[in-house]
Amino acid sequence: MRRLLRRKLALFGCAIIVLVVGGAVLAPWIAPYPPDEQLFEGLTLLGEPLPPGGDFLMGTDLLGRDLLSRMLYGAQTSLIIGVVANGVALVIGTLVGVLAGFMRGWIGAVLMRFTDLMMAFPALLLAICLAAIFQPSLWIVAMVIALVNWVQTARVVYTETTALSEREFIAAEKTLGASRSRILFRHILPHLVPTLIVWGTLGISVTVLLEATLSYLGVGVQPPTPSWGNIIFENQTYFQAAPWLVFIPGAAILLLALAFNLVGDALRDVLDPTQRGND
Amino acid sequence: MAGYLFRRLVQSALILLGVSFITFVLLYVLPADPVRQIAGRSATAQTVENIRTQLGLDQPLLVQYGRYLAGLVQGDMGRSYLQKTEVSTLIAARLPASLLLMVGGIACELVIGLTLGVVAAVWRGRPLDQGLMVTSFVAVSAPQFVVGLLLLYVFAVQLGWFPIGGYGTAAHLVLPAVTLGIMGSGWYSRMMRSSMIDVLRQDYIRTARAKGLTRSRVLMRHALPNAILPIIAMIGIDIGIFMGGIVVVESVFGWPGIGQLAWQAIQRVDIPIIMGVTMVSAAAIVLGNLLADIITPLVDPRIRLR
Amino acid sequence: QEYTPDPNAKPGGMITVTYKDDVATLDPAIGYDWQNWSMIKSLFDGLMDYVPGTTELRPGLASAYEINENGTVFTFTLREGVTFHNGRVMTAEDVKYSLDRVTNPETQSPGAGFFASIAGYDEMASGTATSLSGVEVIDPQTVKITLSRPDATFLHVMALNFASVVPKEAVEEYGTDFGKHPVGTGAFKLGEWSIGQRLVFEKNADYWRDGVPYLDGVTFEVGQEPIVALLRLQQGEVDVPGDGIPPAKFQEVMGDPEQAARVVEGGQLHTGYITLNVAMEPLDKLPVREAINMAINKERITQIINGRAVPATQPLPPSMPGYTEGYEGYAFGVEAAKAKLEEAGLSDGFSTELYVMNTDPNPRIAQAIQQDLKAIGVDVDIRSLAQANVIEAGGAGQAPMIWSGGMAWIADFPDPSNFYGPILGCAGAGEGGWNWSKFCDESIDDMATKADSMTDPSDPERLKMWSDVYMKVMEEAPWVPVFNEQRYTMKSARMGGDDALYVDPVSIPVNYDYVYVTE
Amino acid sequence: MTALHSAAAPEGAAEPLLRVRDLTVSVRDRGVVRPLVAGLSFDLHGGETLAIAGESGSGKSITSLALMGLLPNNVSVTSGQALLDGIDLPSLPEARMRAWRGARLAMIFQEPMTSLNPVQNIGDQLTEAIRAHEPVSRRDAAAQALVALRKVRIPEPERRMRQYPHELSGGMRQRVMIAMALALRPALLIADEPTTALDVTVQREVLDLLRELQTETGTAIILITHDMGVVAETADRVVVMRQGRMVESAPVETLFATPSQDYTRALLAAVPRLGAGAARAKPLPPATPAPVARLMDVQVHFDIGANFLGQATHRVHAVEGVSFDIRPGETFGLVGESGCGKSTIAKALAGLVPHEGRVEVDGKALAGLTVQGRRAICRDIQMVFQDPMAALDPRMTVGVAVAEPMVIHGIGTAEERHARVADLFQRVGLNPEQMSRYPHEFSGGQRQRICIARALSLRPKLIICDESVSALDVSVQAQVLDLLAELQRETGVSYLFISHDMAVVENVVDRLGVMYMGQIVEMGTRDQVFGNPRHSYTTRLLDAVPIPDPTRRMPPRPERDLDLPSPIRPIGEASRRVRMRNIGEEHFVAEED
Ligand SMILES: Nc1ncnc2c1ncn2[C@@H]1O[C@H](COP(=O)(O)OP(=O)(O)OP(=O)(O)O)[C@@H](O)[C@H]1O
Ligand SMILES: Nc1ncnc2c1ncn2[C@@H]1O[C@H](COP(=O)(O)OP(=O)(O)OP(=O)(O)O)[C@@H](O)[C@H]1O
Ligand SMILES: [Mg+2]
Ligand SMILES: [Mg+2]
Repeated sequence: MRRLLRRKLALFGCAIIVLVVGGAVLAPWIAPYPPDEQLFEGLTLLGEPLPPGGDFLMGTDLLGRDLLSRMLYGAQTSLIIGVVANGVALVIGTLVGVLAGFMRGWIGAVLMRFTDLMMAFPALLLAICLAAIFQPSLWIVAMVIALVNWVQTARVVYTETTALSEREFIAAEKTLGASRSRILFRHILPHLVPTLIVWGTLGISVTVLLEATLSYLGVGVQPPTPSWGNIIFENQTYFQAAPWLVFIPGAAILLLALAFNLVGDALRDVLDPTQRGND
Repeated sequence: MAGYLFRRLVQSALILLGVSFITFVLLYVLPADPVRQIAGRSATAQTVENIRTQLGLDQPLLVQYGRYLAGLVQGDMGRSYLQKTEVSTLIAARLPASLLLMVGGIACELVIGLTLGVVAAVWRGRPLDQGLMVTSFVAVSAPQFVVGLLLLYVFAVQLGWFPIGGYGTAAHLVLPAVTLGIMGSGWYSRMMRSSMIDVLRQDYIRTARAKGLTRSRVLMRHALPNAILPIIAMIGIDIGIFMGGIVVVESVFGWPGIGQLAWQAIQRVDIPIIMGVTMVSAAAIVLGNLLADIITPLVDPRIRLR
Repeated sequence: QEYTPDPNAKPGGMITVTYKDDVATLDPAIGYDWQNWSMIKSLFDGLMDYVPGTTELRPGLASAYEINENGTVFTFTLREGVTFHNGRVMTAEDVKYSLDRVTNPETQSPGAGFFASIAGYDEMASGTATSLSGVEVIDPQTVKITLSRPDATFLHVMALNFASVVPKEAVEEYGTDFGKHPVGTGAFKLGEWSIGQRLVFEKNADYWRDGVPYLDGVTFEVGQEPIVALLRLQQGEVDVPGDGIPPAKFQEVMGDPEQAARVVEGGQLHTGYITLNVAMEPLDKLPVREAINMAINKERITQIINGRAVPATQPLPPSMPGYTEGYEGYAFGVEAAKAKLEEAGLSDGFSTELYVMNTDPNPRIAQAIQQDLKAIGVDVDIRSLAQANVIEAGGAGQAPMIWSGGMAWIADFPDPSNFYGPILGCAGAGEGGWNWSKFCDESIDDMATKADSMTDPSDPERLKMWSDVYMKVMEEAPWVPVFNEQRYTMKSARMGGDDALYVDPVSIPVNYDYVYVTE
Repeated sequence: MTALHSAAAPEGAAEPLLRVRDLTVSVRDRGVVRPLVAGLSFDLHGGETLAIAGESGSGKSITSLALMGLLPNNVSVTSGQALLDGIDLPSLPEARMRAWRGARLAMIFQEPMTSLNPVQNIGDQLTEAIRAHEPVSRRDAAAQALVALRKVRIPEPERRMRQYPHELSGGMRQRVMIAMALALRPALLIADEPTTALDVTVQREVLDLLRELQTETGTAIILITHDMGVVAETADRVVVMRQGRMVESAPVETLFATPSQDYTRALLAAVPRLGAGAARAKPLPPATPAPVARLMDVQVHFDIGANFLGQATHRVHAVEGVSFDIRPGETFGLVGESGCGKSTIAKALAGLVPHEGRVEVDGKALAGLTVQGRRAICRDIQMVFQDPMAALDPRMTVGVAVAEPMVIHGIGTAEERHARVADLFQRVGLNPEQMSRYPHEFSGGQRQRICIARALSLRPKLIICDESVSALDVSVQAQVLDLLAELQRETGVSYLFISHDMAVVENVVDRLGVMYMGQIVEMGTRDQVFGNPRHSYTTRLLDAVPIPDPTRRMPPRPERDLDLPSPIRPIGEASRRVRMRNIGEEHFVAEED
């Protein structure tokens, strides 16, 4: 019963992801307007944006652009940030955490001290500096985000790896003569999957919003390229005058993160043979 | 214990050294000239050069860094380029407010996050649990600026329960602390939930129930202290995450902390202030981690410091 | 010419003013932010001053002044019995000390350059002298200032905050912290300052102008988001939101007659413009610059900022003396613009970059500009950066185009020359200068120098010359003047005083010395 | 003895304290209701001990949890009654049940290591239990708790009150559990495998204690165990369960003397008995000059503690100068109490911990080998761990797990490996069709077979069995032991057999060493050590073994010092070495003072 429900939720999650990815990919064909065209009829004579309805299903923004079109194009950016940048951060964090936790010795110590250093380093400042030094483009921003966001994952993975490598089946594996890399990839990594799913899915909102913060600081994706995060940030002071400009992209980020979480949960169940829907 | 502390302090100092060096280098290569900002728009090339020499900004990077470090160990963080005031004075004036906000924020995220997490764990699998987990995503995904303004609008302007921004009394602290804590509470509720589910499966919980304790006592006295253990280490990490949020929250609520100082300094490349704030926040993070590591064994008698 | 005090004014009461940014310093030699500018004005006085709410000069600490024939020697007679906040009587020595201090490189004053016309300035700047040779103390009540060249704006310079008179002993006592412990002769003195929270100004009971200030004091609360400040104003906790009405709330306020009635609108000496780097391909071609001038839809841009500005035709704002009435500027026309591009051999357009400071509404304006230029085939990449980075790029001449908003030129003093030197003249065109279009035309520079060498700043002939200067500039089109921002100051119901005081061109947001409360 | 029993169990005279009738407990799993315990009935009188015996998974724990009202969420009592003093426990509302729990009926759980709250001190956990039921002040409760601790004869009870569970040994923890359960003098005490996790010597003490407390307080006890020795030593009546149903219920003597059911008979037959080993004797393999493995003065140390510079301050002398050989085709046993260093020797041999001294495998020294060399040695030595669940990667199908060693060493093609795995499955008595299942889908015994199959896949010369059968049911244990013996006959593999169960060891080993505090104190052939134990420690171990014969109960022994001497010393301080003496025919005994 609950399993069925879970499956339904996962399906729902999949549907949302497909919808978002589809929207992003098909944006040039399905968007009613070009995303950065400032339509004359998109603003009132006083310069106010239009609420959802009529010609503009999601309303218009402060420059009279169609929000729906911007959301569709913004999905491209946000997917890259939320999935790719966040994914890379997750990979780096996992790699560092696993290596430090498993290698012990000086490699582990050096990696962990480095992680501590990165943790003490104000991430935003680092992002600002990196982005100001390189010219901010979508990929640079994604890289910067990945570079500052791996630290927490590394910490958590480290703790978990240390605990895992104490487990008996790892010792058993060693007595079989398994090489370290084999133990790492075949036996430790799969066990980190649940943790990584939690961190990965929560990380989606965090990175998407971080990209927006960077845009706000002038080091993010440059206008007029839309991203869900910078749509929020651009308009956040207008949350009373034009709430749709904040709440629509906010809901989109939330849904995306939630969708990945639902799919991730299902994936965890599938990947974990011991899990029998009992949590 | 003393030995452990000593080693950790040395380690912390090394980390701070690393942070200071990296920050210094990053600011050095940053494409913005602080002298321009100081000299103003009507300055001549001569004036600009004068100021550059006066501030020693014409020296090689390592010399500048060495000089900064020498000052730093004597507690001298330099003078702000634009305000001409001692950075240490500026930070000292604002740090208490930020620390207070941070403590408030941590308290809020713990109270909100842990409560939600425990409730979700106890009712796990039920609609309430699923609802709470969606809530945790909302909390993580909500932009702080909007949350802050929303809270301010509802609770201060409309209901008048709290003052509209400002600093001073406990009432002033509530809304900013909640705003700051909401994002973290999303994380904590999820972590607490899984930790709690784990603990509730443990044998000693069964023992506690077999003793005939009430459900609430089993939860509060036996499950909670154990479930919290893995969370403590996270609080140290939190301080780092908060440093970002503080800028936004402080400006929404007019909170006189270092976030706004840092923000203005970054906008105008006031390098001594940026350095100072970075060092102070790095120290706070390092200390937070240290504290977490020291607190853990106090809560968990099994862990001995090594 | 003197100001007639408001007959309804009542003394007493405190007001609260809010600002987002912290007050960096109250040292008159250093402070150059727009929020400390008016604060310093109320704490300090210079030899010259303005009639409240206007751009008319009037004597300040000087009771009278004389100018010699060729306008190079100014003799100021000081007022009797003016005391500093510390009780000491101000003398001519203090005037000299203050001018020496502001021009001394050690002080690192951003305003030092304004004094370049005083004899001996160059020696000061290069560090070979410790005192301006052009400033002489004749007797305790008289100062003689000799200029190395005639300077029509000199009296305005003497009204700048940088020329404020400071007491030597206080400066020496506090050293570089003087900015946190200001001591002047102004209408208010600093009471309390808790960094990052609030400053309290107290009425200077011994103020040398009779009857003012009316207020017992002013509380400045800093670190407050403009939106929140407005909410507090609506709750009656704040009297004047220093940062004005936030764009997000503008329609709401103006749509409510009760609130709109408390909004004072006025012009200010501001122009928002796009610099076109004449040293960079293909902006070095005049037709290209003209095309860009024609392509910008200024009406639309003013609409985007809720109509809080008027479209500009030339560098000078309309309320500035020397403004060329009747000049239409480059008319908006896509076809005409395209034709110009074709003339330059760029009928396929080109791509370029537009630098902009990253605070609202500037990136939005940049996007509007981007769209306008796209219509004539010019592809613009927006580089939205922190203020310091934009200034750096502009100074280094790396930026093809810069939207000036946020860092823009609000005149230091109401004189047409103020819009030329550093931002359009050859002096600012060098490496690191503020002339971001790197525009340098010697012949125009000569005209400007000639105009400034006239003694009387308001001489119609001089104003005509300046008008010609800017017309010449417009012919060369190094800028696209986009709009002149209007000022909208909102006040609480209890605030009294002439509307002009709330849009005082030199004292933003209000002239603290002359406003009063009605309850 | 018998007198006491009949007095305690008057046939139908008084009302029984607990009357269980047709108790059925079912689990609701994905909408299907499946009984876990069906139609269970028994009576229990005050002061009596009822043992519930049966293989793992037969529903023993579920029964006890049902009585306590502590069933998991998806499990519930679906029919039948359990009347305590005439009141039906399963139908009591939770609030009243809670008031009874701990006061009227108490429970001791199997795992002393995890059954106490690790972050609360002993005193608090005890007083809390008291105060939950009696309106006494904190101080009075503490006084009562102290009395309870004294009663279970914990040394230094005042100090223990302030200590945390991890600071106590397993035996002490179990005593605390008992103290907690008995503090409020419950009418009924349920002890679910109270000694399974303990050493024989400690088990003996705990059992003695329970028996003593029972005579003192008159509490009725339900003792759940799968150890027939324990049953024989403590119970008045026995209920044998299998697959959720009661197989037989009888007074203990009757059951052991004349079991009426086949299952009971099989169960009793599978119980390893001391002295039975001699019957299975096989010729000792000769002492060849080429042993499979040879340990010479092996030492293993763990450094702990830290000073200012992070240097260790203390050293655990886990293994201190151990020497022995393992000959081809022989089973060498290592016995000793928990913590004496048995596993550490196994680990040193398997290369999991660094050692000092010399370990040779097939004539090659372990230390200083290259990576390739190490891996080659891995093919010769395999290990079978105590807990098969923990030793198998839960995310890997068992087929893959068994093939894993061959993959690691690059043996055969995928098909060949598959064929070999299938073959191995058959060898260890598993169906090759089960290869694609995951470990959790097997029973404990089956899992251990999988581990053995994995160990065999490389055709090693030596298999280390570290407590490999301790966690298994007796019947399963017997099967696994038979399997091991069979494999040895077929392939000539040698075993290093580590166990704390003297009876098992006696049944399987050819030679053995008795370990104490990291050193071997007695070593010889099975007949030498068991038939003629010369070291006092060996005798103590042998005496502690419960005898599965209710007619041969041992009287409670006098107290002995509970605190084992510690193998932890400050760095630099040498530990005292024992000197071994050959008392003939390779029978070595440590000198005692
Ligand atoms: N929560 C549960 N859900 C479903 N089945 C369960 C649950 N708890 C126990 N079982 C099943 O009930 C049966 C009886 O379990 P129980 O724990 O009573 O066995 P046991 O006799 O105590 O075994 P052991 O000697 O291993 O402790 C087992 O088959 C077990 O798998
Ligand atoms: N990694 C380690 N660090 C510190 N001490 C250890 C470590 N491993 C084992 N010890 C200690 O070494 C001693 C011997 O441990 P070992 O595991 O060999 O005992 P054992 O005889 O196998 O006991 P058991 O019957 O409980 O398995 C114990 O005191 C143990 O606490
Ligand atoms: Mg059980
Ligand atoms: Mg062991």
